[in-house]
Amino acid sequence: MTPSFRLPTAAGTPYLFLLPGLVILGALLSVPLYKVVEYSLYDNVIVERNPTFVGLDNYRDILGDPGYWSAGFNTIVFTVGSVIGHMIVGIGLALLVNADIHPRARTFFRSMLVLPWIFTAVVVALNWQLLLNPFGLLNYVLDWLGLITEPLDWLGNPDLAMWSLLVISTWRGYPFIMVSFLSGLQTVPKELYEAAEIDGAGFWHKFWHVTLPQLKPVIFGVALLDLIWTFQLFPLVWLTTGGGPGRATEVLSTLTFRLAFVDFEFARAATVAVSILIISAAFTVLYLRNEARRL
Amino acid sequence: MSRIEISNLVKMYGSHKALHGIDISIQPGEFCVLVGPSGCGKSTTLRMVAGLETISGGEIAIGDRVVNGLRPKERGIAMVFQNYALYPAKTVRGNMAFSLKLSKMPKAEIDRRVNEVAEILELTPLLDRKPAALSGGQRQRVAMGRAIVRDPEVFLFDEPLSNLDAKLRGQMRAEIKRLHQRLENTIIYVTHDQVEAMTLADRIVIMRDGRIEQQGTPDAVFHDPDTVFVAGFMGSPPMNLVDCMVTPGGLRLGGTELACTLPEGLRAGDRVTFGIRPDDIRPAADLPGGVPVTLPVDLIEQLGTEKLVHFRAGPHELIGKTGGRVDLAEGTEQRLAFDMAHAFFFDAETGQRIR
Amino acid sequence: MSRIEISNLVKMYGSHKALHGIDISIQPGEFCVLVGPSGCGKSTTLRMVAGLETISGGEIAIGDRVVNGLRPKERGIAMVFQNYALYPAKTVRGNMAFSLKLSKMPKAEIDRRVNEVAEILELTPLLDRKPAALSGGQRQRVAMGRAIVRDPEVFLFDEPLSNLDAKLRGQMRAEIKRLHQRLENTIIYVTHDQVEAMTLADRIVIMRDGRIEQQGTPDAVFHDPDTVFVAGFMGSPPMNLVDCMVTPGGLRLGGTELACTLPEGLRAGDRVTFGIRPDDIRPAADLPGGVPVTLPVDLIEQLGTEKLVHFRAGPHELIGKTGGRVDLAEGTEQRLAFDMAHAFFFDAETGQRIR
Amino acid sequence: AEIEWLQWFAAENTGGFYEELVADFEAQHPDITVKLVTQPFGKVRESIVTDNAIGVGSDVLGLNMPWTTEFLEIGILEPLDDYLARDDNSFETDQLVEAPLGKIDGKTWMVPLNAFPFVMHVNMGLVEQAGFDAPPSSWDALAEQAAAISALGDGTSGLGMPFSSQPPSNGPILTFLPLLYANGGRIMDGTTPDFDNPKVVETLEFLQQLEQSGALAPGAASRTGGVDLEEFIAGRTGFLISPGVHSSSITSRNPELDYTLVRVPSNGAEAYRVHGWEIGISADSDNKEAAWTFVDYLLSPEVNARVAKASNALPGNLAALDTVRADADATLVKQMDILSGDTPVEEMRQSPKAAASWSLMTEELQSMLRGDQTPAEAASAVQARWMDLIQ
Amino acid sequence: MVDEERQRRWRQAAIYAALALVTFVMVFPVLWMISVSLKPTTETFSLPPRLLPDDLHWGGYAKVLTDPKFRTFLLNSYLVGLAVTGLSLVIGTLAAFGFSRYRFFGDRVAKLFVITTQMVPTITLLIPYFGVIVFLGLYDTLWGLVLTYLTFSLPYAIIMMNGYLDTIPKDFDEAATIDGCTPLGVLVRVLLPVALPGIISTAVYTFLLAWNEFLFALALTRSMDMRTVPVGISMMVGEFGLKWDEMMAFSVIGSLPVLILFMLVQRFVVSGLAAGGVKG
Ligand SMILES: Nc1ncnc2c1ncn2[C@@H]1O[C@H](COP(=O)(O)OP(=O)(O)OP(=O)(O)O)[C@@H](O)[C@H]1O
Ligand SMILES: Nc1ncnc2c1ncn2[C@@H]1O[C@H](COP(=O)(O)OP(=O)(O)OP(=O)(O)O)[C@@H](O)[C@H]1O
Ligand SMILES: [Mg+2]
Ligand SMILES: [Mg+2]
Repeated sequence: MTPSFRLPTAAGTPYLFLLPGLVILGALLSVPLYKVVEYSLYDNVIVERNPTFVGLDNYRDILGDPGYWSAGFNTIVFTVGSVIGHMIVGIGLALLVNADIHPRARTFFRSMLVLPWIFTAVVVALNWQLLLNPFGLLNYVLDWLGLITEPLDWLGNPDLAMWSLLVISTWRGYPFIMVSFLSGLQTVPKELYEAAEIDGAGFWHKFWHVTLPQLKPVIFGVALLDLIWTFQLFPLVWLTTGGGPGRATEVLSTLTFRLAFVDFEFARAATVAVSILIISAAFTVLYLRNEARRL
Repeated sequence: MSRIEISNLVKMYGSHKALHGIDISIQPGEFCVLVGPSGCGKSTTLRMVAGLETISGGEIAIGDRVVNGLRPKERGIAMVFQNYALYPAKTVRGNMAFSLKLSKMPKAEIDRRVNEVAEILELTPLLDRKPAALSGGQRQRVAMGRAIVRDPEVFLFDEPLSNLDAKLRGQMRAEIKRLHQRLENTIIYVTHDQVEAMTLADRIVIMRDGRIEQQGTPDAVFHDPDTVFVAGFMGSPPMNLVDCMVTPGGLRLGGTELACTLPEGLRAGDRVTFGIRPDDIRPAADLPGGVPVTLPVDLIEQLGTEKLVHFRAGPHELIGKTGGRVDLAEGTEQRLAFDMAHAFFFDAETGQRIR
Repeated sequence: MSRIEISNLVKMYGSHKALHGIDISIQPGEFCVLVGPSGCGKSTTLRMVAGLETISGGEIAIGDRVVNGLRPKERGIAMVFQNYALYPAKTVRGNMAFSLKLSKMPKAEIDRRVNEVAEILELTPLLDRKPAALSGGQRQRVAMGRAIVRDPEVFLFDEPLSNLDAKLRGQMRAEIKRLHQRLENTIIYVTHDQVEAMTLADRIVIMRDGRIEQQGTPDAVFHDPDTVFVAGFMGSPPMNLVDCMVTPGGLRLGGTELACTLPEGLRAGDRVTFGIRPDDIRPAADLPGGVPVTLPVDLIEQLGTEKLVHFRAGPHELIGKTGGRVDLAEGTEQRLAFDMAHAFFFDAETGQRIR
Repeated sequence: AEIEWLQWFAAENTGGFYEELVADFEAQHPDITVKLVTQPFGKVRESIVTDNAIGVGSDVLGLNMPWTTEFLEIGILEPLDDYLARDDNSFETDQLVEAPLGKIDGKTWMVPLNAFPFVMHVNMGLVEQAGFDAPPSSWDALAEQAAAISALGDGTSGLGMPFSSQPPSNGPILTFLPLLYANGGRIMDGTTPDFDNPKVVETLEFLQQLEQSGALAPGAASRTGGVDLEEFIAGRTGFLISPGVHSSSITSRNPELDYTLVRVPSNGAEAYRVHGWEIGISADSDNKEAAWTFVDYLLSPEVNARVAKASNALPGNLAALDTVRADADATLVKQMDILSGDTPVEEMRQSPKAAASWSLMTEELQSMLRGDQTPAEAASAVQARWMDLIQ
Repeated sequence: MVDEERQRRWRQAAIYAALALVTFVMVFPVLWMISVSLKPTTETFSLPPRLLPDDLHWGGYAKVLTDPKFRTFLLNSYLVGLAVTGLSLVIGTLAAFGFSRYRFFGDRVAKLFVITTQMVPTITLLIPYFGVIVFLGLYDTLWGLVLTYLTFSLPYAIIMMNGYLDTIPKDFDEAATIDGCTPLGVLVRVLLPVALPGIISTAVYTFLLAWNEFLFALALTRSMDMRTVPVGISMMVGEFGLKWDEMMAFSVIGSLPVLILFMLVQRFVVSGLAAGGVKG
């Protein structure tokens, strides 16, 4: 294993490999990306045919708005909570489902466990509303078990709504991690587990000292993407709680949407979007740093 | 220091039978070496002792416990893998310290042990590198170190020296031997290098196609092989083995008549496999008591202090030895002597020794 | 059949200089073996010839072309990797046929070649297995086969035999030698086994710490080493090398006085490194012309036809040889003879040979 | 010419009715083809805005009154006064339901396709079970009966308040405004918000009283309009305030229900909230003539009657009323009867930032029902935030 | 022998039990969807909740299976999903290979750009992006959707495939290079078979992304012929109520082929694909 090996670089080769991808992304996304930044510097875009340039005014407004900060805080809670939830459940299930059992059973369990992933957000949101509403199944079961006396309004109680949302988001998002991690698991050399087993490592040690280090590139990639996506996850939150009750589950993406399509404040929406971009960029730089260290 | 008892061990890979019922009984503190050609099942046996392969049949006992169902870590063993299996994300130190850390040894003691073993294995300057930045031999040494550092009851080695250079291999060989003398752990050692096997073993087990061909002390195995396979396998260069016809006065070898006394029961006209080690084929001058023959020289391999000389005897090739400084030319005829006191005869069909 | 010219080759890994300017000139059809201890830069050199590592400095020419900038496939080479690098998703047959397929060889011809090489390497029954279902040695042989099947101008071998068992290793060694005699391809062969080096090489290049220590024919390197390093490296068991004091009549070795004639220029009181091969330390009876010494036996290693005997000489250990059937006991004193005609002397500081 | 008609009606009515309608139109006007662009209701408002921003807006737009002011600001709508003034129209302008025609900025922007008055649906079974023999017509009766029904237990409740924040988050205009209008109150003064007036506070207090007496279904803050309806259909709420058009879903989906509908209980005033499906023309349309031809077609009494019947609604062109009534089902007839003398009200169309305003009403009402603020505080909070919004 | 066997059995049983339990919990909401799809809408909210109604109600399924519109939605979703999957795998893997196997000028910037494209909330991109698609003449075509989803899935494919390729030792590249492979050959002939598990999980992700996307599917199409499953489903959320049975039935029916597809491909995610290639 000589990590220094690089395919001999006939100067242009790597660029040729990147070309199709970068062209598509560049052609389709650079204009919109630029536009969003531009919108954030104008007043009343889209609503006005000829908006006026206002510089950083929108940013000042947004930063002075407590609604923005509370949405920011909720976003962090939601993102971090979801990603942790995805990781724990996803990795845990990947390990479980990677166990040495009958191949048919394995196929069955694996397939069943990706189910949360294959339904569109509208359905997921509505179904969970059914399950969580005061007359819904969850309350019924909890009541039957004697755990509650009054039905709980899982999505309507400001103290519970974020937790409920995290449960839904975890349920919805773990299969992605599970599948990615499961694939990664297949690339870990068996000998390493054997060596660790001889060294006296139990399940956790093997996981911690062999699996995780070996899958670091995969985990980092997945975690970064998951973080970025969850950070701007929109449909699930919007359709499930709409940011409420009150603004208890309002996150930056729903705030953006609210500004854009409820309030028709597209310039401010773009401003919030740019702020999301900046925060995500910070994650990314962290990721690239880490990757650089690995190389 | 535990006894190891392997009885009727069977391994199936799907429908392919890799081991056909192996019996080995290893005394406490004994150094047992498994040798055999590639694919004969050495690693498989070792891995079953380690608990890395399921046991398809038979029983393995370490100490007084049948370990069939036990996990590797419950068996009190350490193992060096044929292909290293170093943890790529840990430094050399981390690799070596890992098992000690898992056993909750105090940090100072871990450091002491790791440093000591690193010193023995000449790994000290590499302690903070990761395996990817090591050469092949360096990695192999780290793998060795990782096992040695644990100081277990039973050591399992799977060709630990195969990637070391000759000098280091010699050193490490002696080192392992001393280690064994000092610690007296029971050792099972897999190698395909019969020099290692001879020098290290208290007991050599020679395997072939998933069966044990012969086991015994190095001396017994080398000087008193039971089968033509063992005879051919032990010794480098290998014993010359030639199918011959028995004549009234000895053997016919290619076109040459070889006068000698044969074991009883062999009659003129019988076909036997005649075996003689290269060391016992020498220039006639070096071996006054030998049976003289003259053969043409086919190829010469210079080993330094010795030369291997390939002779042509009819359709057969025979290898003899001369001193490294003896002058010989390929293509010339050479007067040789065979030391028939050390010749072997095997049934041409079954390969069993005829004494 | 191409000349290979390596001039002033330098390799940097980051700031670590792995090669310090190597010059090797290999004639067309020459069999060049790189030997040296683990980590000395053998693989690195080979990989630079193959085009797998960038060249930090200097030049490599194959045939008449400087290949510094060329892709591996444009260099007309085949290579056997130290760590196999078999394609895990392909069968053995697929692995071997791959390069031929890439070169658009007709299917029938591919099959013929693969089958032929598989036969030589005893891989025929394994042709349809995947690498994961092979033993270590079997994998190594597949890696060999993959290169041989291509029949290129230049062969690069990185320790191709290190995982084969002794018998197969001997066979393969002879096979490679014959192959070379038949095809006359230029070969660069990396090994740490000096027996392989001695038997195979037309030219041996001995490396150490990224530098060439000595190069020449096997005979020259073995019998006429330039440095103490080469002397110690070539030969197995290695030459005994002991730091001594020159006395008026010879040398003081441990407590013993060794009467002998020394090269001119050495004066009483000088410190030299005295070298003598184990073959030249024999029981006094075997070596009538030698310088007699009596030393205690420390350890005996049974090699079969020979025994290595470790003697203690004050703080030093000396290794000698006896026949395999000679009786000796550890702990006893033994009368020995040193064959001083084959002794070597080196500057104790620089390690340079004193003639 | 080809014109596009962006609407959600065809998604509500999956029987292919609108496709037929268009085909009939095309048969009468061979020079015009109409492309139905059907979006889910929840997305139409956004679609109109985004399409317009990119310049791919449809020619004829299905509209909802509350969007009017918002769309005017963006300049999406074409004023219809000139078209309405033509004398070759197939309808009389003064026969149209009045609410959507009211001028904003001095112009008329949309015409009604049909109208849905708000009523109160009643589960007579529960009412009787709770010991009453007639549905409530006053607030007091409503409060009493609702509380009694909730007290029946078994998951039944008197009245649902769908104050969930889930989009469209418009619970207040579905339930609170009808009650407010029945109390004689308003939330706008012209085009200016006027939420903190005493009538509003009084209505909020009524809600609070309902909540405190347990008359309301639990979980108002997570109750969507959809759930509210479903719970009623399932027979677990006594009363449902919603458009009368729901009666057809109710009777068809749960024929077992002992069902009737009544005027929203009044606290003195005889006014009801009206809602409808409106039609407008896009200001950017290249085929305004053809578009109007199509609108004209839709408003003609015969066609309009067909449309109304298909949705079980009142026609936008009142000239079609009799035709509709002729073979309307009982519930529709009942709607016509009970509302005939009352005043229809629709305020949201004058409201700037209507969608944003009702979602902040939702938030403040949630907070009030949780007990975090008094009705008066809620009213002034809404007023303050609303004013803030339209700055 | 007996002991070992017994212990193994116990361990297996424990794993199965754990799997069954966890799977039940995780799949329960889906079971509930199926349950809702099989109930008349009046029972959707009935108390006490029941997993299966007395009489199975197939009305939702009947409706969905007979209406040709739904077939169009399904077909569109699969077409778009498969096209996006194919294209992102090809284009994404190429780029990932470039990132994984080469150091070159601008590699970090390129990677940053790739990731950046994922960081702006899609809702705000909607309007300007819409403009681009209209400009390209792809409005109201399936190709417009394919390209759009490609811009979402490509960065993912690139980053994930880069991660998977990074776990494959470079030794294979070396051997293949010597055997005469071009860099592209190395990728296609040697690395891809080893990276198969990664490819499959990337494919699954990409497909599901396209399969589930709603906002753009709605904005970038307007004919019924171009609509996808999520749009179709959201049409069932009407102004005056919701067709629970049809909606859930359609979700379930639409998802079945996806499930089967997943079952088929996941078999390739088998252990030890990369085993045995190199030592150490
Ligand atoms: N990728 C790398 N990064 C840093 N150092 C390296 C790298 N590869 C090799 N080295 C160092 O370069 C030196 C030469 O390594 P090389 O692999 O050529 O040794 P070698 O002679 O082949 O040894 P062996 O016989 O053990 O295979 C060693 O010190 C090694 O640690
Ligand atoms: N996972 C496996 N599946 C199928 N066959 C296997 C597997 N592992 C090993 N074998 C086969 O079992 C036999 C014994 O293999 P083993 O690894 O024990 O050989 P070995 O004696 O260690 O050889 P070497 O010296 O080459 O390492 C071989 O024929 C090998 O091909
Ligand atoms: Mg082995
Ligand atoms: Mg090497």
